Amino acid sequence: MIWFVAGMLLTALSGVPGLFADRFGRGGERLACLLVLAGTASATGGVIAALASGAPALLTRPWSVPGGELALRLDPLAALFILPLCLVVGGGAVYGLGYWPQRDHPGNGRRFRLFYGLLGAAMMLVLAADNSLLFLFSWEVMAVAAFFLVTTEQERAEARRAGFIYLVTAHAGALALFAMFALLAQETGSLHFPAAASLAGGSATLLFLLGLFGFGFKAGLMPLHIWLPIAHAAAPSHASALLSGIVLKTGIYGLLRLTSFFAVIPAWWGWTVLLLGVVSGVFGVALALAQHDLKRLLAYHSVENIGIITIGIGLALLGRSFGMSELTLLGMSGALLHVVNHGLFKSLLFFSAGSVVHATGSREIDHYGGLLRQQPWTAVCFLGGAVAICGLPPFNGFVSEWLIYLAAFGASRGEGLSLRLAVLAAPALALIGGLAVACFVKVFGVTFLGAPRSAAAAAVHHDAAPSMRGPMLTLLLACAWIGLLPGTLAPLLQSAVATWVMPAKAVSLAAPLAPLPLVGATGWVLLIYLAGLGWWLHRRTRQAPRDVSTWGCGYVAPTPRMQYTASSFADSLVSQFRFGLWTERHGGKVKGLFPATGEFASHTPDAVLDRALLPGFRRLARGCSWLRARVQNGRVPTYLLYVALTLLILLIVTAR
Amino acid sequence: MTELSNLCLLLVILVNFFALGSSRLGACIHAVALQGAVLALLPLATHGLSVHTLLLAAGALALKGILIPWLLLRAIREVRIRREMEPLIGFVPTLLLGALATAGAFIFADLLPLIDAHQGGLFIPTSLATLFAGFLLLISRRKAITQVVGYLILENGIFIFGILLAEAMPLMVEAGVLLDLLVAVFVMGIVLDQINREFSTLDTEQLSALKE
Amino acid sequence: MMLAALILLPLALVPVAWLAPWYRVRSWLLPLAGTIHLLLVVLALGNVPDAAPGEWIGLDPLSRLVLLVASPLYLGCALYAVDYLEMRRERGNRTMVPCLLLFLSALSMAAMSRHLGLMWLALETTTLASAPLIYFNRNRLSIEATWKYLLICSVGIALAMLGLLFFAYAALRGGVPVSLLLSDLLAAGPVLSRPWLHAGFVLLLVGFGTKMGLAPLHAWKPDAYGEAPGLVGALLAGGLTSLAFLAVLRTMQVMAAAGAQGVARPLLLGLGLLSLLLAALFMMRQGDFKRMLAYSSIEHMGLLAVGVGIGGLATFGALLHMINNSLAKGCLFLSAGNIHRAFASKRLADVRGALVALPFSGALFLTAFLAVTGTPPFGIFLSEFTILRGIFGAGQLWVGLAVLVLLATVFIGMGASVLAVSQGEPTERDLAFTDRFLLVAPPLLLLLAVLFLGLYIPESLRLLLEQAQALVEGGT
Amino acid sequence: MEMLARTALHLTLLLLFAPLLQGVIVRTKALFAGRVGAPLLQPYYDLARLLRKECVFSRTTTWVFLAGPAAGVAVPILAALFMPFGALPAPIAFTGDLLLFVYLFGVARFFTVASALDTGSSFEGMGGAREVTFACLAEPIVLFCLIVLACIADAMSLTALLGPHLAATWRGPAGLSLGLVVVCLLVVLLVENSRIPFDDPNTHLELTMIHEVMVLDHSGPPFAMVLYGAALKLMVLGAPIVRLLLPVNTGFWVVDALVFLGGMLLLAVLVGVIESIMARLKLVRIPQVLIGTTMLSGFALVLVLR
Repeated sequence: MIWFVAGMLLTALSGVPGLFADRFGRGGERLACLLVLAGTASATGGVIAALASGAPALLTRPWSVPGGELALRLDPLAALFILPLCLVVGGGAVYGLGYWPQRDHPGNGRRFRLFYGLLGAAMMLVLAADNSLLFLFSWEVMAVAAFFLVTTEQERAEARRAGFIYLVTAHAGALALFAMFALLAQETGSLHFPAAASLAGGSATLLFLLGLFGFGFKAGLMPLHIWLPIAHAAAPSHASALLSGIVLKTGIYGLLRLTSFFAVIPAWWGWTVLLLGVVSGVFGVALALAQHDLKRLLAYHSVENIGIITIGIGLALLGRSFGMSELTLLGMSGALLHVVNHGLFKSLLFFSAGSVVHATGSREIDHYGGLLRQQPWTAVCFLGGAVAICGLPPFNGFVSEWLIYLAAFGASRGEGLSLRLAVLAAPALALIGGLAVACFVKVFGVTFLGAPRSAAAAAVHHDAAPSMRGPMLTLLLACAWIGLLPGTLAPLLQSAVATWVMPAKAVSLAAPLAPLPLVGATGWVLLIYLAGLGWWLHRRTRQAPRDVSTWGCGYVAPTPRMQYTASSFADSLVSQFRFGLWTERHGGKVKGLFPATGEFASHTPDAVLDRALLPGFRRLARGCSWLRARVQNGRVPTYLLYVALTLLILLIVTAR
Repeated sequence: MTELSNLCLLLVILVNFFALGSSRLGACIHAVALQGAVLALLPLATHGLSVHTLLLAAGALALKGILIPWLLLRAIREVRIRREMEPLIGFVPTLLLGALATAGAFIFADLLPLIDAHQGGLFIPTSLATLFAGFLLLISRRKAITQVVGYLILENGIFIFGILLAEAMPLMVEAGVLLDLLVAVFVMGIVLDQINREFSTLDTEQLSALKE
Repeated sequence: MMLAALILLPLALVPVAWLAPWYRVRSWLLPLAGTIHLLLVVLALGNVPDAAPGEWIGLDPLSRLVLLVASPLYLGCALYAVDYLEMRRERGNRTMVPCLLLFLSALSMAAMSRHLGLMWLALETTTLASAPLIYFNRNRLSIEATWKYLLICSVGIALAMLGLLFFAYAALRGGVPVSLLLSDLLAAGPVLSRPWLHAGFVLLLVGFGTKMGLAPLHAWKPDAYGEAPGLVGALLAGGLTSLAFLAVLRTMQVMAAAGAQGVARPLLLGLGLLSLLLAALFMMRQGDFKRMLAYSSIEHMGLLAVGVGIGGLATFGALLHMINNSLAKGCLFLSAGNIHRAFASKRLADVRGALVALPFSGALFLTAFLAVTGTPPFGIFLSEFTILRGIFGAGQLWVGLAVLVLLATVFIGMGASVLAVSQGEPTERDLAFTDRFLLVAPPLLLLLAVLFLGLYIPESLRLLLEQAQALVEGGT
Repeated sequence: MEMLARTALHLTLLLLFAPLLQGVIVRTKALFAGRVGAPLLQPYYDLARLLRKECVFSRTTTWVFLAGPAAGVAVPILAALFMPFGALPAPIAFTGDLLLFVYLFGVARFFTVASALDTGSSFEGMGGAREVTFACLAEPIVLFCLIVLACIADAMSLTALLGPHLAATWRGPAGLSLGLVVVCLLVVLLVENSRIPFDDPNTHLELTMIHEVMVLDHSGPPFAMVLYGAALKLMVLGAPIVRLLLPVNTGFWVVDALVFLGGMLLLAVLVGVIESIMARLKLVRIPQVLIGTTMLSGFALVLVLR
């Protein structure tokens, strides 16, 4: 535990020495990176030690503020969130050396690193806090630090807008949590977290709804995901990796903690979470498919994956309400494993996307093309991440989705239609998976394959710097490890689920996870097949001529701009989701016998934010200023009239 | 002595109505001066002669009856405004509202239990009525100076109530109250002067640039 | 003795300031007075025992709290004033300094007086003393603001006087010797005549509420805060409002002694919620960041009223909130003043990129905004959360949820303006103005104080707060 | 040991007989068209010829271009290990292998489309777009069918799903939904293997192609692998349909194998018949047909859950 706390402090303070370093020197950033690495390493050590000891590690010190108490707790549930956190934070710090060097960003580099360390430490504290006040405290610090990361390039209006919307949503969510924890304190009589499955009845419903709102905002569940795409797009790539890989998960973590408190779980909770998950999953991936901004697209995929995770949680909750411990185990371990996996492969994807953006200076997918020749490492890493996020074997994404599928199938064994209908989550997952494959084939193909579509892409001449390559490869290996040796994680998953449900229920958890090694083995076989066939093909076609141009079906002078673009590739699918996306199309009409040069552009704004919320707020603000102009009309007599009326009304009220 | 004091109080109420109804600033200020003088009588009429009451009466007369009205008259002489043009609420409606307010004051006063010594006295209703009259003046007039007059009348209403407690209250507090009133009006006078310099009018309509 | 010094010393400096011929000396009188005042306060907090019944001037936990807030705030503003006045030599400081000194003396008296009449006197004096301060800039707008402030506050304070008289009459009707001494009123509590007591409370609430700036009695606030110089705004929003809140608490004490809290609390709660609502709505798309600060002040006054209106833990939170709010507001107004100077405008349309233009003031402004909206690690987070716990603990579920929704709305409105001011590429500005030490250090210190209160609340302070809460709740 | 033998049997059946089905289909169509048609073994000749040929690569292509054909062959071979061939149980069977089965084909699709995009040709991009579109719509159908079977068998491994209990189920109340499942699976089979009415394997206008257009630039051995992979896929995906229609267990593995092969040939004939008597659907209509089929499979599920 001491190691963990030490690591937390190291990470928190990592950016401070840099503040006094030279504006253009490399000393500050190197030191900061070193501190972060040391901090994350020591925190990891602390967590592993706590896991090895078997019992959750506790730390309690008095804190002289009303209701305050420095209570930390490291149990397997928290550990599952902290371990990827440490990996990604450390990796991001190294990545930053190459991606965001101080000499290129003298203006904001130091501030960035300051809040980067702060964010990492705050998240560790969130995940380890065992007291409501401490949790809220670190929760808000995390939100603010993330805000400063999003607005790193505050001279760009886009970043400012993203930062504002993020800050507002984060604060709104936090206020809901204020209420939730205040009610919780009223239930339990103290601000210390109650033990698992110890709460019964009371204002459980309200607690759950408030928690769902507050944590859902952070996690980016579908109607509440509004801050996510713009923030991820605006932040520097390793910050986006942290945001999407880890910060979102704190919301999931909160939801899990909260639900673990209750002894009885009403069935409708599970159903609500399940439905929210399906909506986020399907519409998240559909919106992603419609994007042509690389980082925005990845952000929408975070919504999709959060949806998948929530589907697992929903199934697990249903399992608890109907007392099917197998369902609980499969759903929850699938969700938890997907939390870890998404943390890994989404960070991997953002890192490699960052290397592409760094090289081309653009986030428009349609400006890329043929980058695989210039950036082989980036391409391989992105491919690995893509295969993983599509949930395809042999990478880790498949394992977690497989567990969730099993849970969905298991629901069909339950008695009563109200539970068996949950099996419909499986087709939804299949649809999500299919769409994800489509989306990432599109991204990978349009970005790395074919011919360069723009001068910028053609001019790319360098692959990711070694300091960027290292973290990417590390994450790729981690993804492969979970995908090929999933059995190694089974014990951790079981104990985490055991801490979530009442430990008494944690019997016979081993059986459902038994086939995991076979899944891994299949992955190995697939790899061997592919390698063998590929090698044979390669040898067989080594001396084949490679200087012919692509068969243009008889057209002699095809140009790179004739290639399928991201938008055109996705169009046939997007048009199937017309009802939910409202894609805007401009131009594209061809008139007359000899049409002049026309142009066509399509853009898909966020359905919730840009279509509903912002216009609504504008109207509200207009109404407010109208009212204000009436009330504050600048005339003293009117103001005195208010005084007189108040006096009269209060007198009448009291005289009654 | 109640008759005498009640007489004075009735006079005060009449002055209220006059102030509400009159459009001529000068007359208004004279009326307030008269009211102040009448108020100066009240302590003596209520509590009989004593050092305390004498001092109080003297102070009231000096300030409410002479000094402040004189200040105001000087002010309007400088500004050369004579009458309150088109008030926010017309004179007749103001009078009606004043009548309503007075009636309300009497009704409200009945809700408040008095000690036997004060039974049958008009103090409470009069003070409340004067208070409301001051408020009405403040709310319904445009000219800054009229509002000062309104503020004075409001203060008079409070003073009337204060007289009830004259012997109970230590002199120092009352002195402070009167002093504060003086300073307040004095500061207001300065501000009025400044306003006049800036805008060359005392019409508060001009004073509504600060709005949303 | 020491207490008398707190009042008399600044008073004695007034003529000196008036007569002293040297500009800088006059300016430096303020920090001098502030420092001595702070020292005396610290000594007094330690040594002077609570006031005995019958004393006109004395300390009790409430007044200790208010002094503890007001004195450091005043010192900060005084230090700030030195460089500020140096910058505004053309305006002169012959009125500013004496008025500020008078303000300090009246402030101490209002905080320490145990006689409601005396307290009333002191409050009125603060009003009068601050009127010239608002008029510092000597232009049409400032004169208008001064006029509104003066008239509305005077009317309010007059009503408060009537309320006091009603209290006295309540005692008379109760058959006890009339006196406005707090100790006597508290002793006579049970026999006070109810109708008079209630009416008096309403009058006092309206009167002091006007000074506190509770909606809908707030109308003077945006104008005054908007037109006054930054440091005056800080003193008004940090010091004067705390005094008015103290006055309200005194009346609550009397009501509690009379066992009439049931009447008083709903009124406070109503006014508080109304203030929150109004502030939340009016901060939307507020094009002038100093007026926005005024609305923020209204919002926090509303929170205080809600806290006292709920009672119990919420009162404790409200008292803590009073401290945090004053300090944070001080920082906010001072840094806002710097930005206003630098860009020579307080319209959002003209002010952008303060973070780049004035690295320190801009950062302070942004941070103080986060602090004032209840973001940890700053103290307001603790006090707001405590108030909320109090509300939910009292079973007022819907009040709590309403407060939260309103706080979120406030955050949106305020955040939009503050971020617009501080971020982005700076617009054209007066390059001569830069962050000077004395213009940045005071707000920074105030902010650090808020930060400290957010991380650690000393045992002694906690005790003080609990005693004060007990007083308000009707303990002895 | 016994598992190894079963694996060997499976792979021999698969690798040897898969191309034959193509031949049967072509011959059936020829007969319907009143022609003699190519010999049944023509696909084998084609493969042999292509394997001997040299090949050329467009200059835009990279190693990804070869990954497509490799995955196209590797995946069906691997997936076959989970799929029982008629009464012959699958060599590998464990809870949840059916999902592995489905997702393996996802891998194949990913790389096929990627290799199509690798050429940078607009036509192949178009083909890839269509391929993924229809696959997305087909996957829920597969899942619905699998759920239905899983509910009936109360198990989650393909071998158990297609176990000997099917014969009884046909007569039981769940027979109707079983029938629906067969129909849906047939539709999926046609879509996945890009047959008429969804796609025309031997059309000659690129704009109308789906699968064929994706492999325009493949030649020589890679193209041979593409064709062979398609054949393997047809057999692997056809196996469950055959099993559902002929749920007989004789207990002698030779007989079972023959029954299965016979079933596969009949299925090939059936496909040929469909291709001969039906016209190709308009592209825009295909999604509607697939969504309709999804409804159908959902209906089957409801019938079972009821």
